[in-house]
Amino acid sequence: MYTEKVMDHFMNPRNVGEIENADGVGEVGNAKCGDIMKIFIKVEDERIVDVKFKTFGCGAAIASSSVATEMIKGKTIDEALAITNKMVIEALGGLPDVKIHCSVLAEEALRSAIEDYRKNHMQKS
Amino acid sequence: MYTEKVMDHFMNPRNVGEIENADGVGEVGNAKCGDIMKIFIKVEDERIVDVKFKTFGCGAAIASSSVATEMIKGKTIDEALAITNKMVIEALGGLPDVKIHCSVLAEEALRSAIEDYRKNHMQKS
Amino acid sequence: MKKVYLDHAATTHVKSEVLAAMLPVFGQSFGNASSIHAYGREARKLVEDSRERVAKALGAKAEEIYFTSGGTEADNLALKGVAFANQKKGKHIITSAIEHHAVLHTCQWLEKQGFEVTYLPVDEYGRVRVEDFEKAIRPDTILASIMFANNEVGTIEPIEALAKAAHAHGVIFHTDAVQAVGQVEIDVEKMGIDLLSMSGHKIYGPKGVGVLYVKKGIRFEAQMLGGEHERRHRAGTENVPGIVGLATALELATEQMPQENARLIALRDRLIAGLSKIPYAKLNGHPTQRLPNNVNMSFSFIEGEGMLLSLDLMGIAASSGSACTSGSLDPSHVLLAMGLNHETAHGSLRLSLGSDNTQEDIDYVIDKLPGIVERLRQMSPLYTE
Amino acid sequence: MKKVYLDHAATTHVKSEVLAAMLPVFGQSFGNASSIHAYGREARKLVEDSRERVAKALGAKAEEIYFTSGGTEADNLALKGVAFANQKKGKHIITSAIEHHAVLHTCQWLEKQGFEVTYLPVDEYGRVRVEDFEKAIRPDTILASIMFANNEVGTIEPIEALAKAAHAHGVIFHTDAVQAVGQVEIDVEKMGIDLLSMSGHKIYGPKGVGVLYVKKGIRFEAQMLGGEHERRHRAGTENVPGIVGLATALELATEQMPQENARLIALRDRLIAGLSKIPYAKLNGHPTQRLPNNVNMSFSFIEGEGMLLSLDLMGIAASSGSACTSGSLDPSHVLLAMGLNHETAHGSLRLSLGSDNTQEDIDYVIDKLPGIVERLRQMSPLYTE
Ligand SMILES: Cc1ncc(COP(=O)(O)O)c(C=O)c1O
Ligand SMILES: Cc1ncc(COP(=O)(O)O)c(C=O)c1O
Ligand code: FES
Ligand code: FES
Repeated sequence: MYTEKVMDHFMNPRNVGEIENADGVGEVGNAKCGDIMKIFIKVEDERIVDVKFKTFGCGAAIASSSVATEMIKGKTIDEALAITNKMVIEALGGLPDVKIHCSVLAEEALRSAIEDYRKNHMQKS
Repeated sequence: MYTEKVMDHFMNPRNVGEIENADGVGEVGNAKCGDIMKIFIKVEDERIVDVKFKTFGCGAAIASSSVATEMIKGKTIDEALAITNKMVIEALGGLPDVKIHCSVLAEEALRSAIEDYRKNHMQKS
Repeated sequence: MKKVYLDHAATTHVKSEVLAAMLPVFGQSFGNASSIHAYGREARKLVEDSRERVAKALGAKAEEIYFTSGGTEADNLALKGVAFANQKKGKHIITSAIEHHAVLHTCQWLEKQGFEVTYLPVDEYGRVRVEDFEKAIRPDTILASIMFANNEVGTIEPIEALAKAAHAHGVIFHTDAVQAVGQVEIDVEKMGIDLLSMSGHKIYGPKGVGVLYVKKGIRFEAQMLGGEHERRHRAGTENVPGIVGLATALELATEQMPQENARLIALRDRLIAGLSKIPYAKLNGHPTQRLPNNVNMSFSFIEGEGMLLSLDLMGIAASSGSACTSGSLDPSHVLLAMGLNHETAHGSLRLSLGSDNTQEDIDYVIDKLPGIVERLRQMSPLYTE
Repeated sequence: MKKVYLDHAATTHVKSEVLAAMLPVFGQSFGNASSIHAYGREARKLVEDSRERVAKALGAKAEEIYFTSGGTEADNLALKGVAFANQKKGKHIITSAIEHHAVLHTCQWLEKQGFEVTYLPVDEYGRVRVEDFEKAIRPDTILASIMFANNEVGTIEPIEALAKAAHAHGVIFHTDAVQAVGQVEIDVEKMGIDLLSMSGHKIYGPKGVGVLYVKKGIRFEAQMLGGEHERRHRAGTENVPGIVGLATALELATEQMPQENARLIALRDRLIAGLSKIPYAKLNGHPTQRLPNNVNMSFSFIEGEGMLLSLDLMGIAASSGSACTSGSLDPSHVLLAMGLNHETAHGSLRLSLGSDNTQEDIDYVIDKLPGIVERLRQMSPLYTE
């Protein structure tokens, strides 16, 4: 069902956890299956220096969060915004058709965290 | 499907053939399955001294004709008229439900032969 | 790696005795039961003997047994067959909210054909209340279909009382007994069951064969049209090896039921007790009115698929009411009907025991699951220590 | 006693290679293909590999293959499924008078649901005329169903020409290829077939499993309702061993077809020549456009069942279009449609050859049948020397 990469990220997820005083927090719910994903980012000079996630969802959702956080760590905000769910799927070596929406969840959580950062950031500056 | 008795009468039918100058001939067709049975009787002093049959029909029809002719041979006309398809079935050790009508064919052929005999007889007397 | 199969409610292996009975029917006694030659008569005899054996195990008469391709077809045939044959009397049907999709989707389809269906609620244990059932009966109610035991939570329904209530109002009573057969003593005549569905592959018999029992005198229309098979109520060349396998499996199950149930109940309760020690664990379904082989528990804050994947990596095969593991993405309609919230329904785990499970298997699961749950909770945004 | 099975059109034995492929799926790889654990994934792989193999043998794509419980279900699903899904475009269906009852009775049922059905006549050889077919097409024709080869007389229909005519008018074309598959080369794409039914037990595969091929893009409604199986078009736990068996059998048949057909045709023609020496014998069906395994002859003045019983006593298994051997008591609708009178239709004998038949078998029949026919004629009131 799942590729080896998905199973690796599910069993050994990267960046699990929360960031206290994060610069941006994104939380999205999956309307389709009712699952929840939360991404925390720490930003310095428009660069994501740390990222953590928590996910209530299926194996694909957990793996997608894990791989997505890995992909954006060390990237600039603009680079991170260029990441799509297709890239997440690719990085996982593919997902079953019925699990495509789980990768969308990861993309959305990411964007939502960046938006949150921008909102906070603008208010501060 | 068929009892041993049916198979015996089918393989070794008694009284197959025709009687030239028969006293009575009965021919009936089976409306249900389109089969045909013909019974010939020779009567002396109201007693059936000889009987033959020809049947275009299934194994049950052939066995029914065979057993029915056997049953009436030597009987008086009145005794022969008392014979029903139930008795034919009994004599055969039973018939499958869908084959009950084949025994009815035998009863009918018999009655028809006797009727024919009576008609001829009355005209003569 | 240790392998522990705990998904017997999904399907079972074919027992060696059953396979042994089937084997000669593939290559030697392979005739078409409709043929009149020796091969055909041999096949016919196998089918009719099997029919007798099935009838005996269910307390029915041979001519009340119709072979189908499985539980799904039996349910479809029962509901559509009775509904269409009796629609002049009325067009109202009663069922429950926790039926298998083979019943629910057929009922929904019947609604599109102009029938009205009442979906009865259940209590927190998944039981249909007899009062609710009685209240739902209307003058135009023709058919009620309530499952004998639920496939997810194992709750056994009050079938005798429901059948009695149905009959008091002239309503035909069908029960989907796919999960109950082989685990609960069933006597259709004593219990007043008018129609009953069962399936081969849930009782260590083959897949692709099932049975619909229909009490003599109840009218139902064939759904599969073609030849004159099954007294014109189900066309299609008889699956003779499958039929022989089902009959053998049912006979075996009936024979072994008393000892096997005692054994399963001991294992089941040990598993429930062991897993109940996990924090925020909850047993789903009825504590006592439940199938001997069914354990269904929810573990808050986490989602079922993660548990299944983790268990699978340890050689444990289980199932879940999680949306993420079903094609439809909705979490279990059964758990929701029992009042569980979305998240708890998501975190359900079904472990269904069978003939091959030992106490060692159970202890293995009791040993492994806490760590799995803990790990997933650490990843969950809903969990805060 | 010598045993000669000559009823392969009724059913075939399961070949040992096929059984060997099925065996591990009963006891070991027994998972439910919908489960996500290792057992389930193994079953899913078996099902999907089988789907690929079936698709390849038919010239189709895997996602165009739907597994059913047999040829009857495939026919029911094709006709009802397409009719209901496309009824907004029209309610007229074309079929032939010589279809299997699985098609004919489904068409009759559809007539009761408000569809209109044209039953095309056939010529004396049992062939549908393409001109008749074209003339029957109306603006509201949505579906045509013409069998690939007839099960009684073995006549092969002009499928490519019919499919082409159907498509010229936007009509969906279904063919019941239950008898043709394994004996005639079929490429659904090249031949323009939109839907095709086949069955396992006619090609040395198991009973209780069949296939409906449906060209991508053709809409059809599920008939068996329940779970999400077969891409929501056919509910019911997959019969994994059956599916594996069907795929293996189809692959074998496809591989062996060239040599096996040559062998069968030689035997068939020898049998026809031998039996033609019996007075008042007549070959039914097309002399050349016929299945390699089919011999169907009428012997005037006698009735089929008597022949079957007599042959059976000599160890020869055959079948007949006689009313007396069918549940319905009507003589073969196929022979009547071909213009045979009642009596000749009654006296038909079908001998269908298969992989296990030898020339010795054929010569045995050629030796025995004349005496049987003669004996029955002596008993027949229709026969006068
Ligand atoms: C309660 C219930 N009904 C019906 C079915 C369907 O039976 P089958 O898989 O034989 O089609 C199942 C199992 O899948 C079931 O558990
Ligand atoms: C032409 C044809 N169609 C359909 C069927 C029905 O197939 P099954 O026996 O698999 O239901 C048969 C055989 O019985 C057949 O010969
Ligand atoms: S998150 Fe629910 S299906 Fe993936
Ligand atoms: S005479 Fe035709 S069925 Fe017996």
